[in-house]
Amino acid sequence: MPELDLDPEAVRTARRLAQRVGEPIVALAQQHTTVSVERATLRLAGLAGADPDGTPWPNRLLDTVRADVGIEHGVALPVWDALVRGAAGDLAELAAKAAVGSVRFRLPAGRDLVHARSAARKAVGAGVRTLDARRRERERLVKRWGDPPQQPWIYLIVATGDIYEDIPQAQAAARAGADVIAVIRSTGQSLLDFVPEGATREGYAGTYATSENFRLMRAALDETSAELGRYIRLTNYASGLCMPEIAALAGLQRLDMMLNDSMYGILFRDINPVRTFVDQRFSRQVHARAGIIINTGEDNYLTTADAVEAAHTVTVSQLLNESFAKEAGLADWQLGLGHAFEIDPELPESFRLELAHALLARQLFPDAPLKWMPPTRHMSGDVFRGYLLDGFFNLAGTLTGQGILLVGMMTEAVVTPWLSDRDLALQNVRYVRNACGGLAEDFHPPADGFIATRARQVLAESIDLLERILDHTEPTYGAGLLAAIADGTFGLMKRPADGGRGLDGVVRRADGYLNPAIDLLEAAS
Amino acid sequence: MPELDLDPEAVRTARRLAQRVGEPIVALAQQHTTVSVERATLRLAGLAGADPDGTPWPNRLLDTVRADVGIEHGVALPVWDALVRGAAGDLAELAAKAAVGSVRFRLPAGRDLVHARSAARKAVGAGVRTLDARRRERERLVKRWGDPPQQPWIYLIVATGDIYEDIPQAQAAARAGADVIAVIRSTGQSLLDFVPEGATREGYAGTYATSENFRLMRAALDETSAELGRYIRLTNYASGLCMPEIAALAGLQRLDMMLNDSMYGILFRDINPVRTFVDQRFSRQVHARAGIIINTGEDNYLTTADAVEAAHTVTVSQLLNESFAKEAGLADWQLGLGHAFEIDPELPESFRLELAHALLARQLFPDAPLKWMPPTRHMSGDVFRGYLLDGFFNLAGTLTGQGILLVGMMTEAVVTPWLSDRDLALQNVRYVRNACGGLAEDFHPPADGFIATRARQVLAESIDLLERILDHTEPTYGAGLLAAIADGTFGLMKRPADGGRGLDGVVRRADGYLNPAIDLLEAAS
Amino acid sequence: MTTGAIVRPYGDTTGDGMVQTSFTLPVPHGKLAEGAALQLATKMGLEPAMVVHSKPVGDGYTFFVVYGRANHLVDLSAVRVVERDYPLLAPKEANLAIRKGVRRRLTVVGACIGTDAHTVGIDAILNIKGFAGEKGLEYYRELRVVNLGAQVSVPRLIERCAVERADAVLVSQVVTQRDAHVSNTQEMSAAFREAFPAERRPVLVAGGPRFDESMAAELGVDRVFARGTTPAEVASFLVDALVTKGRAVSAGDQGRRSA
Amino acid sequence: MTTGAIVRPYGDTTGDGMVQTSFTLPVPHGKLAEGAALQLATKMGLEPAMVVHSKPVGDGYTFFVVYGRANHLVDLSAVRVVERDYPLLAPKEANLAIRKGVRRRLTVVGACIGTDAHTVGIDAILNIKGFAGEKGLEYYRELRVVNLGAQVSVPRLIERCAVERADAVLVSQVVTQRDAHVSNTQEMSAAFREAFPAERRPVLVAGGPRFDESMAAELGVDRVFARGTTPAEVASFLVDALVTKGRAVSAGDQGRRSA
Ligand code: B12
Ligand code: B12
Ligand SMILES: Cc1ncc(COP(=O)(O)O)c(C=O)c1O
Ligand SMILES: Cc1ncc(COP(=O)(O)O)c(C=O)c1O
Repeated sequence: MPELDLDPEAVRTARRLAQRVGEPIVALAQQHTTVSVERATLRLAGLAGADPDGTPWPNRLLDTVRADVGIEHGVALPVWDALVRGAAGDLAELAAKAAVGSVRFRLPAGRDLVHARSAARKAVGAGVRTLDARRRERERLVKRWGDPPQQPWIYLIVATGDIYEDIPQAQAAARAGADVIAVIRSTGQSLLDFVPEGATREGYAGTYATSENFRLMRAALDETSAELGRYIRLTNYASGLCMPEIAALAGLQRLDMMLNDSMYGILFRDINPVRTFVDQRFSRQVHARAGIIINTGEDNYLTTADAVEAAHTVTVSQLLNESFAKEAGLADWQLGLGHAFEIDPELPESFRLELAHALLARQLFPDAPLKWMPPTRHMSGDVFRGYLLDGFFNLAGTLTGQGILLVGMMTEAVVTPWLSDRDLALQNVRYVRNACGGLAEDFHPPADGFIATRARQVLAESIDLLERILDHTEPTYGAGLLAAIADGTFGLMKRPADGGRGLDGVVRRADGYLNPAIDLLEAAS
Repeated sequence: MPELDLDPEAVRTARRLAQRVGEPIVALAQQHTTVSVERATLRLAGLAGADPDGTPWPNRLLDTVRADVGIEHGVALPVWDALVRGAAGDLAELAAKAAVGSVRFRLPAGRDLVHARSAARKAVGAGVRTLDARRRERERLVKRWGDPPQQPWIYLIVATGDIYEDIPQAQAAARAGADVIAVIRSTGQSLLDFVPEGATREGYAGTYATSENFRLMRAALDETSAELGRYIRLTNYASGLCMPEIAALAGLQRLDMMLNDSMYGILFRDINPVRTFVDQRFSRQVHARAGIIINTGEDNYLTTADAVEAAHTVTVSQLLNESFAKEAGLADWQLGLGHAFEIDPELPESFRLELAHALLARQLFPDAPLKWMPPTRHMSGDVFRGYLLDGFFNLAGTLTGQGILLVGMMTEAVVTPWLSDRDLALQNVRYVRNACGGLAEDFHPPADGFIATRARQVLAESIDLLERILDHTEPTYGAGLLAAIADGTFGLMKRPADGGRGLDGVVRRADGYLNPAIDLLEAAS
Repeated sequence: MTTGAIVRPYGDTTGDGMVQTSFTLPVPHGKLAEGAALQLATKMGLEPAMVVHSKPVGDGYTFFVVYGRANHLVDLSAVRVVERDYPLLAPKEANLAIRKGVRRRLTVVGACIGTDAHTVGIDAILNIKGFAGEKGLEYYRELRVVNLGAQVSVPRLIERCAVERADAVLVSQVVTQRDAHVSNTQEMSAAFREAFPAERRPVLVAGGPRFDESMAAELGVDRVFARGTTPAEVASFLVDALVTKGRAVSAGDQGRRSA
Repeated sequence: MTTGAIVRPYGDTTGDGMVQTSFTLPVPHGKLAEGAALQLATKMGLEPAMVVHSKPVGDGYTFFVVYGRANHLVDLSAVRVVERDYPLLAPKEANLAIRKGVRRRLTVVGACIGTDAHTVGIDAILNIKGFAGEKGLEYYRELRVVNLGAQVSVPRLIERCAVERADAVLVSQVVTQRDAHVSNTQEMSAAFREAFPAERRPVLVAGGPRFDESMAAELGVDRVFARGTTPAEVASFLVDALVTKGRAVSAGDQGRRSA
């Protein structure tokens, strides 16, 4: 890889600042829980399914517990206390009974607390062991079928809204060269405070993330992996109001990558910032344990802000995502930090600016896979021009050693991808990879040249921004980052810490709060 | 520009060998004349128009002269002798009378010869002075309207077959960014032993090259140049059986570039090799005088031979074209030496091989503009893929400093270019030029790397081939090159020196051969 | 109808009728598939048609590129265009018209409804920053803009419109899969008709890149804006509908209205 | 007709009918032009159609990209395909069949006729080097190949065929502007019919990338080969026509024939 002449001291400073910015947020996450964290704990303990109206049992159970005793001590103690007491034979029965009002919950104390705690630990521990088993299974299958033979890995989206149309399309994409399949979610799912159940066929512009859809797709891709002799990875979204639960389901169904950003929900879904940070930490602990690679969402900033002016906000977000991820136990190889080819193609030297930004990310995070996103906002109905832009995006990915290449579609500005769009897109990737595979050998941006200068500038602006974030004070939570978010620092969106969706699902932990999942996940890391 | 580590001694050797290969061919050209050279002389002296059947007067006149006295002494002496004798008031009248058999020609001697010679010189000299005037006019207009602001110049083809459709399309192309317009010729014109007359509307896959079509298009482009404040150059083909005449017409009508290759007619139109070399020398002398840039046709080899295997034949042909061109008086800035992006895109590292070949040409001919031709044979009906390939072709052109970029069309394998194809193609060029204009700064193929190694290999193979050509003996003409051509050395076509079309129009010059045009053109250089 | 009103597609010669098309058929690659592609092209009116590219994609599907001569004539005199039927005003002119016409600020409520979260388009119309070099509606002194953002449900939108006494409602719809934009907009307009008596219903405007501007009636809204709309167009329309055509109640009569 | 015989274009869902198209109309960029594009799309059977891109090109022209749902059904049972109706032979088998069937070498004359100079296609069929990994007809011991090259006029072709006693004539046509390939081939076949009595006329084969294989009758030739033809297909056809179907005179009868 070409080397940018970055000052190692500046790099260290940037990382140190990001950690300082993150610290109060981590503390905040440690002081709170959310309905979704608690439901995820129930799911790890094996609670699944939904009532006849489609409301998942974890929601029914949690709501009853909350009504009875609150969740500031965690859902585990009241739930396993009830089970220990013999209120029901298992979690599912307990949920059903709770739903009809035939169980009342209490906060156990003394020996009851000890019993409840140990029962909870056992039950949740089984779920964590399933995460471990799934991870080992993946490792075994990757060994058997093999990793993609090349870098970057080829990441393709399916988005029909119908899992049964998604499956053959995903298999076709894999046969045509995709290494990673992402099933895009239906619009609106991120604002649901529950995870739908079962196989689904009616999403809008995407398919619902459900445990059953995960299972069906993973099974289909296992089949195709065997056929191709290459392990095809499956991606979904641990994002939105149910981030922790979806993370848990992903781990249980052996998904391989999850979109999981520390601020996306805040900025793009107007989800409450505290809710997001709490959920995020839990979900990342799960991902860490499950051996899942996370993909962060910096690319999204560039769909609303200008990709040159806001380049440093991408870098800052990557540094923050890294710092939060490390704290939650994720290893470098699990950090698919996001960035994107979103500079206005009319801008002079736009391609070289892209190279500068991509190399900066590559050099700042040498051991992270990096997720390289294609042009979207400057794509138009001119599909020919779009196909060309995607080719230069592919070239930038090859030249700068990106780890995961999200394949761009010529119909980006028109429709969710067609079967043929995906095939054409893969053909584009193949051409570039094959024709220019070794071009990095000839790519040497001079230390005082346009590219290196631009990279240094973005790094300097990032340090500057991190310092400004630290300077922010915020009345309620006292954290610089929350105040900065409230200010519109990222993606131009203003999101105050006490606004947004899902705030009513955030609860400050009481003394004696127990969450066996968190305990187990933290013990490991 | 990136520097390849070429051995300067190897470069000198290659050039010296090319000159040695060329020497006997130049001698051959000096020993012969052709019907077309003689007709071109008449045209320079002002003879134009056609008889009622469409046969041009230069042909009618020449044929009568040839029937009466042969042309081994040149057409000038018998013709101006007749005029001096008062057989007709001017050339046109003479041609008309000759056609009806009312003039008989003779070879003048003594004082008659002196008078005829001086009359011929005067008449042809007027034509040469028109060439000079046209050249000065061009220089003036370029000064007034300006050269393209960037390199490479953008070269676009129009090919409707109808000059009146060509004109608006050419103007539209210029407005959309073309710097050079080439009017492609109708199939079959190269085998006509006469130049058609007048404005024409019924070519196949191209429009006839006629003096009037030249004039109409040049006038239209002058209009557009004024409108755009940029001098738009006009290109046609001095190629085929009438190469010398078309060169003369181009000079008289202020065309700016001409396709003019030393071997294209031999290899691709089965025109007799001697005819071609004789015609070629004369046409290049005209181009030199008229300030016309020639474009050679090495790209064509790669449409029949493999672009990797035959890469060195391109280099050899460039060296030969250069050597013939210099001998004919052309300056470096007039040498648009051809090469092309024709490597199979499925070949690993195909793009880097293209870069190697393009850089080799760039470095061997640092002061020549170089004409960079787009992919054609590997284009298919997949117009999306075609658009992408053209983008990488454009990138290679930008990275390696090509002088004239012939814009590729996504419909290459489908139809002659549509209006929209040209517009899309220019958009492609603009994107690449704008987004990657300065990328050469970052492009540094290492001296021991893939690109430099490949370039050195092609140069070595070229030297080898030139040596093998010199080793060839050829019974009739004794020239190595003719024998090599007969052998299928270039483009895999075998063309013996005594075969091919137009041989009957070749005549060995007699002692006392006179051609005032050649005398004047050679005196200058 | 003038003769110039009839045109045909143009490849490289007037009247040649040439068009390009591409599509996938659920037929395995081969001669049958090519024949099927030709049949489709013929049904589309391409004659002659050339299958210039065919490639297997997925399992049992084939992708085609087809070129051909469309035998249809395009009758320009029969083209129905939603032309701007109101004057285009600069911000100053719009402000003046409102001040003179209704003597109060007009309230505009904007939102992305349904589950759509694409706010860039509506923000381009509303935010000061604007679009294509034009300032957005927030820049107009006589317009009060309430931007509710993304994923706003219809009931919530109606509630806020009532509270804010909206004169106009601007909704954006970008996602079109399964015609979501059409059904969401229809649902919205029906709910407004139900919630407000006709004379008090705010002017309803829908916008988004894949709308057809002639769909207003079908969608139940007063106006539709599509790809490339600029803020001034929208402001001018609002002035025309609310001031010139008198849909908005002027300041003097406001008491009656709010009664 | 089975129900499976009806298919529709496939975007991302079975039956969605989606297709892409692009074309230029000689109408200046603007709403009228977009309306005209929609009208054309509708006439092509795209409903609904979306003009997703429009751009002025040249003076008074607009280029469009349109996506839409084609309302046509493709009936696979009605597709007419020119299937290979003769066995595909390896060179050895072809040689054997000729040796056995006519006891002499067959003479094949090839040319690009008219002003067409694209020889790569016919060379791919004739030259030893061949195409797509298959050797060309020159490699077949029992075929005598006379390749006349490019730009051969019809009279010259006929003359050479007579001299060489051609059993088959292979002509290539690549340039198609103004349907040159069609008229040149028709001219050629008509001339052969005039020059040779029916029983002595060589088998006529036309080939080139833009031919439609079902056009043989219209062109007056015995067979048409298009895009991607391989030498073995041609050799096999020749064996079928000349040997199996007995068009060629066998060695014993040659005297009579040349009489
Ligand atoms: C930016 C973007 C996003 C951003 C949005 C950020 C934000 N805050 O808005 C992010 C990354 C969050 C995003 C997410 C998704 N997106 Co998105 N996104 C885009 C993208 C790249 C650009 C859209 C845009 O900003 N255009 C610029 C604006 C200025 O143009 P505009 O919207 O057309 O607006 C103009 C006019 O239409 C009009 N207008 C628009 N609205 C209104 C309203 C009124 C009242 C008026 C008067 C005028 C008006 O005026 C504007 C100015 O001229 C497009 C692809 C593309 N290049 O078009 C995809 C696209 C729109 N997204 C798409 C999808 C599917 C999604 C997701 C659903 C994917 C998923 N399953 O995860 C998600 C979820 C979002 C959700 N719940 O809705 C699809 C929609 C497909 C379809 N036709 O149904 C597209 C086309 C991409 C694709 N090909 O798949 N996306
Ligand atoms: C190579 C080439 C040339 C070379 C030709 C070299 C040569 N010795 O053949 C050169 C550079 C000389 C050339 C020149 C021109 N060319 Co040219 N050329 C091409 C190109 C790039 C490739 C053609 C090719 O070789 N294909 C490969 C062969 C193997 O495929 P094929 O011909 O289809 O043959 C296969 C089948 O069709 C079939 N087949 C073909 N013939 C026959 C015959 C028989 C009997 C059988 C059984 C089968 C058969 O079998 C073959 C193997 O499968 C095409 C563009 C493209 N990518 O297709 C343009 C193209 C064909 N050329 C074109 C034009 C216009 C010209 C010129 C007329 C331009 C000009 N005005 O100067 C000139 C003049 C040539 C002339 N007088 O005919 C146009 C034709 C447009 C049209 N449809 O009318 C094309 C499509 C480019 C374009 N878009 O403008 N060209
Ligand atoms: C990090 C991240 N999360 C989530 C999403 C998906 O959006 P939603 O949460 O609306 O499904 C995206 C979209 O690309 C994303 O980048
Ligand atoms: C050098 C040269 N001459 C001539 C031509 C044109 O061919 P023709 O002579 O048949 O018009 C070409 C074609 O590209 C060429 O490259």
